[in-house]
Amino acid sequence: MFVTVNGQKTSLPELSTLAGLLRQVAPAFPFAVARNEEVVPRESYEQCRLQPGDAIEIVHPAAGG
Amino acid sequence: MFVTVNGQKTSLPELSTLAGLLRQVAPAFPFAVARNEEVVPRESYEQCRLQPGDAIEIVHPAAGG
Amino acid sequence: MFVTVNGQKTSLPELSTLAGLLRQVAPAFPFAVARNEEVVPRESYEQCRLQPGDAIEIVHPAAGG
Amino acid sequence: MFVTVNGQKTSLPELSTLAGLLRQVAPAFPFAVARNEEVVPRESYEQCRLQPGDAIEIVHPAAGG
Amino acid sequence: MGEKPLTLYGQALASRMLLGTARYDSPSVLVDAIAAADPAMLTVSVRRQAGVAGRTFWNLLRESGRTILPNTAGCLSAQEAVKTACLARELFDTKRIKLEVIGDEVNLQPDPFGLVDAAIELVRLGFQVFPYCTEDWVVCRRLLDAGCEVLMPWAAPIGTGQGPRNPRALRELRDHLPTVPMIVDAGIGLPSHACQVMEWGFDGVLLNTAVSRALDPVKMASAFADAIRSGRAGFKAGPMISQDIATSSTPEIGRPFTLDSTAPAEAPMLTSP
Amino acid sequence: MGEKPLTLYGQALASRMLLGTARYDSPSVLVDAIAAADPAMLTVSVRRQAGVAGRTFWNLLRESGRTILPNTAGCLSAQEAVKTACLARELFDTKRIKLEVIGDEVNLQPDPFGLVDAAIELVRLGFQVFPYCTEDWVVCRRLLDAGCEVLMPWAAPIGTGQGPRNPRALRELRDHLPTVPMIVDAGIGLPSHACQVMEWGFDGVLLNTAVSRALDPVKMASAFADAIRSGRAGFKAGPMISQDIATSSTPEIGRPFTLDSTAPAEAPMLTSP
Amino acid sequence: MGEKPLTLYGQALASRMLLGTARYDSPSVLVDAIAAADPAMLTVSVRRQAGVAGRTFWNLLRESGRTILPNTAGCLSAQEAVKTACLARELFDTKRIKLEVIGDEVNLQPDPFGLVDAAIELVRLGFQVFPYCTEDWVVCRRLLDAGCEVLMPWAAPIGTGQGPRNPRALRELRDHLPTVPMIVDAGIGLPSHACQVMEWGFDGVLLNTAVSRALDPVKMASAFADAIRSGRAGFKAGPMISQDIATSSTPEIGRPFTLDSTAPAEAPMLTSP
Amino acid sequence: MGEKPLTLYGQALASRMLLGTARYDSPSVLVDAIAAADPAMLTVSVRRQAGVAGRTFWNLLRESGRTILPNTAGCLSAQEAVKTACLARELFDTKRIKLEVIGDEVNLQPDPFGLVDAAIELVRLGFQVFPYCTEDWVVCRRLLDAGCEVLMPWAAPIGTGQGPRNPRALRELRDHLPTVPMIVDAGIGLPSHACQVMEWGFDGVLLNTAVSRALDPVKMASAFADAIRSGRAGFKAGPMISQDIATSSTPEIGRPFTLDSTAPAEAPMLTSP
Repeated sequence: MFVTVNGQKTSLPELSTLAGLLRQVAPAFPFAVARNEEVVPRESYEQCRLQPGDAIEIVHPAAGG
Repeated sequence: MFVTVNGQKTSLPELSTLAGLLRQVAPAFPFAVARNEEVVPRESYEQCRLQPGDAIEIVHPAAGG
Repeated sequence: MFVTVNGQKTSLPELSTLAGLLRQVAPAFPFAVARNEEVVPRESYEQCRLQPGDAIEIVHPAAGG
Repeated sequence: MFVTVNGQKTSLPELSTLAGLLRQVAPAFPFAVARNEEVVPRESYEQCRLQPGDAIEIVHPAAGG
Repeated sequence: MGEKPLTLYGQALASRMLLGTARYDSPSVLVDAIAAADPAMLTVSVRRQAGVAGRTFWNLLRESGRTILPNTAGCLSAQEAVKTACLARELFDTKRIKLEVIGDEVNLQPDPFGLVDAAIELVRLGFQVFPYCTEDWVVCRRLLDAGCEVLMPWAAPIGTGQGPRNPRALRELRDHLPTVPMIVDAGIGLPSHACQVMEWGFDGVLLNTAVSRALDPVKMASAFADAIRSGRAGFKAGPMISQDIATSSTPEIGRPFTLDSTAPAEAPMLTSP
Repeated sequence: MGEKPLTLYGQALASRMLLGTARYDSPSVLVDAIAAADPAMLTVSVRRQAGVAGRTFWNLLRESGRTILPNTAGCLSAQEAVKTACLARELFDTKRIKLEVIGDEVNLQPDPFGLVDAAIELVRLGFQVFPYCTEDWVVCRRLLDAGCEVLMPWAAPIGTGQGPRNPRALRELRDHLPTVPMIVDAGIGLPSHACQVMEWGFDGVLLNTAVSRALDPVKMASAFADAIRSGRAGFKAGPMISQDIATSSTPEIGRPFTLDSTAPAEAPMLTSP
Repeated sequence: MGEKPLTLYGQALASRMLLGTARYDSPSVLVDAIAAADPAMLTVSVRRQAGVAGRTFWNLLRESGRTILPNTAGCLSAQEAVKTACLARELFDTKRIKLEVIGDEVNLQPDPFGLVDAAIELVRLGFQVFPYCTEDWVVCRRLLDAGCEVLMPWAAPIGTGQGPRNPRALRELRDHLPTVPMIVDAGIGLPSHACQVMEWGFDGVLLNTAVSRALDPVKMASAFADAIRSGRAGFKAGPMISQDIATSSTPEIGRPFTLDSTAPAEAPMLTSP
Repeated sequence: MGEKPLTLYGQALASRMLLGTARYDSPSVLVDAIAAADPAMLTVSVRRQAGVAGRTFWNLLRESGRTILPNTAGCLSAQEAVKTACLARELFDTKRIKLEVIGDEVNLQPDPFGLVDAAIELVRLGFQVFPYCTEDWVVCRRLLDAGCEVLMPWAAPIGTGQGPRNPRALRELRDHLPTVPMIVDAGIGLPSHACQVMEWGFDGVLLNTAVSRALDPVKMASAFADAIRSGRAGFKAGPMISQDIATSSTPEIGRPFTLDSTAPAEAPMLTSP
């Protein structure tokens, strides 16, 4: 199936969990994740079932004024 | 019955119309009238039946910045 | 003989008067003249004997702030 | 005889020296002295003969901006 | 003046001054000040008691022959401003309203929130809204989106006469929305203030206290008329750009007594470089 | 204008603007600018080469019918200024001289020392001296003691158009010598600058670059004429004093829809407090 | 410093400077600038790509040991700001958020409407909101009513370094809400700007561009630290009131060579009146 | 501070503040203020009556261990200033003199003429002259030609605390003579004033009233010490140039929730553009 990660189309095996996606993308630590604009707490990565077309945001600390 | 005119309690005969009130108060020309915060067009003074407790505003042109 | 007119070396017959010089140079009207930094009034052009090396200034009205 | 000290008339025995005056006035230390607007160096207090009418200034350190 | 007049809501105005009618020492002073100022509009308010006694305020206004712009001065909410505007429309028989929603009774600044709400409602009710606003771009954008065709940003708090106290921001507002008519309203105290904002490209100035509280309001009114005309002309005439380095206006070439013999002895020379 | 005219050295002047004749794009632009500005005086200089070719500068000046004020622009010493003044008197047949002794060729500021020396000498020689000076009280005092009957302090360096950049000091000079005629000369760039110094009580303004280097010098000339008249009227009309606290111009009493029932139902009330 | 520290949302801060971490030429320059500035907080943002390569930005932040204040910079709506704040809370494990809702992409001013909406929502969600706002009293009042315990008014548009360009209004905001902690955020370019706002009684300053874009950011960071401390001390020390008239500091009495014989010949006198 | 110290007449100074000793409420306040300010020099005057009673002023000065700079405050002529300087040299055993020749007893401005005459004479007599002057380039040039190795231009009239009221001219003086040590003396009222002039490149500041007339002179003294150090560092650190257009400090790229898919999914990116 397809989801978008940070605006980029990304293919995933069916029935993937967010944890599965994260293992595949392996973003640098630390990061935070939102699914369809809702923050997914770290503890819930495993149980968070992804659906086709989900919009995943993975963000990291960045410089800011 | 009683209505308020510009915030002042004023007694009126029952079944008075706005025109009646105006004849009684005789405000200087020109003026505009609101009843319960709704403007009453000049043409409607005669048909405008007043109810007890109505809030009547009579305003005139005044200096302004 | 030589005099300078507005900083320019100019040759003149001996015993020239300022009037003579002015007839030779024919500056546009109106003008004022100084000889060796002294103003020569119009009336004195004729009697003003020039000496070699005299510094003559001829000035005209010009724009100014 | 009379001299002025800081603008004040002060009487002195004849043939006084500046040192004599200073012993009489006993200004607080430190001070500097001028006689008739001329600074008198410390070393010269003894030899400095005062004349009637001399203007003596005795100044001290004071606050300043 | 040869240039096309200021047009607000389709009405071409004869001058770029709008004059307030409050705080004059007498009706006759007001009448003379109006004549001297020759304003395009007079601002008025609606109050429970009649305007000026004797020669009523109304006759004075009508005889002035000026366009009347009622205000909602003193209103502290959008609702109050809308109700007041409706009364004003009935009273003065005009769709024009100078919309004021006061956000704070100390600095009398516009309430950005109430102002926009009121503007939306009043435009819906068919009013031509002249909003007294701040130099805040977002507030101004919303007022335009609401249907206002003019903005009336303040120079300084009402009645302080401080003149444009946030000049860079006010100029940036002017330049940011070049096609939107803008009248500076509130805080102008001196003719030079009015002249200055006109030089920045503002389309007009609304004055009251600066005229009515001058010792000689009539003379001050004509001074402001001149100042506004002057600032407008200054703006249109393409003023010189301020320089850091001095430049002599009088030409240097040909100064007498100099050794500079470059200048040809007598050839007439064009002086202005 | 109803008030007594500005009088310098016994000569009553028809206006409070003095206009420079340098840096115009053509003689005709200068002529039109003069007509639009309607100045009391035109400033000129003396140079080795003739002024404007064709219709000579001289005819232009005479036809203008204005009082001519020659300057000693560019002179770097008292001696040079005195010699130049004498030439100017002979050439223009006038005792008036705008005395300039330049102290620095970068900022073109007056040389306080040379200026005072030249003023003393020129007054001795019977000149009516118009000294271009700074806002320094001591220099100004010496110029007055030398016999100058007018002071011409700068607003900013010549040709920069920065306007009055030391406002407090310039105002203090004006207030310090209330009876001395003072013309602001140099550094004015915009009509509002001229209007502002007139509001401070200065007696006139001398302009050149601000008019000649505008895109439309003729329109700018008339803008300055309005601005100077406006500033003068503003000064005479007793302007309001700038306030820290806002004050509503529109009266609060009798606002509709308020519970403030103090206002008598219908008794006509004087609104302007 | 002997006085009680600035406390925001119950947390006492060791200094009154907040430092931005953007636009430094390298991570090491940022680290040194942080050490020199000794700020109470570092502001950061959340972005899709990792911060600084190599030594990650995260380690740098943790090693700094400073309180982290994530921002919602770049958000153009309340919704976007709220979502970004939630991500920031998850990422940085902090309830603090520097709330920015940008109203215009040219002058980057706060959007008063979106800002208040976002503040209400974020306070509801348990955030400690540090709102980047304007000097508008009405907007500030609404932010306080929404539950914000600090205001962060701008001195000038972000990154312009113009310093406080609306000084009277900014001071009036400060004095209008004396008990509300206020940090000036945006537009400070020089140490003297920071010193000045602290003298007006502001509680702190948030800087970024002024340090990161200096030629020597580390030296500039320490300059700002000194300036903020100095301005705070200046505010607390009860500065002299600016006078119109000059007053000599050195006493006049007892000047030598004067005829003023009032001074007793030798009596020691207290000089400082 | 790592940079070479300010050197005046060959003497390297430990700090860039010079402190006046007048108008303190008591000797102990003065002593504490000196400790807090840590000035390079203390200015004093010579008066007929002794300084402070009890612990004499002299002991206080000596115990401070600071370089003493006597002044000729109050002198109205070159002669008086020279005579006073000679007394001061005898009394304080120093060649240093802060030369003041007052040109007007209302605004206490320097007398350009007397100042230059006195400077010439004092240099001839071997003094190291610290001239209190104006920002007039010609006066300053003459003081340098007379042999002064430092200039002490005023920010504003003595004791007014107005701060630099002719900023452009003061900066132009600084830039015009880049190698000449310049100390701003007179008119500084707030730490931010001192910080500002140091940012312009002035070499030091002389303060008196701003410290002595503060409610807490000791705290104010340390505030000024910080401000001067901060301004100096700000000047050396190459501050950002003030911009007209806003620029976000936080990078735009990679904002979450945007459709901007340019950012590669996970490639770490350098944030600072």
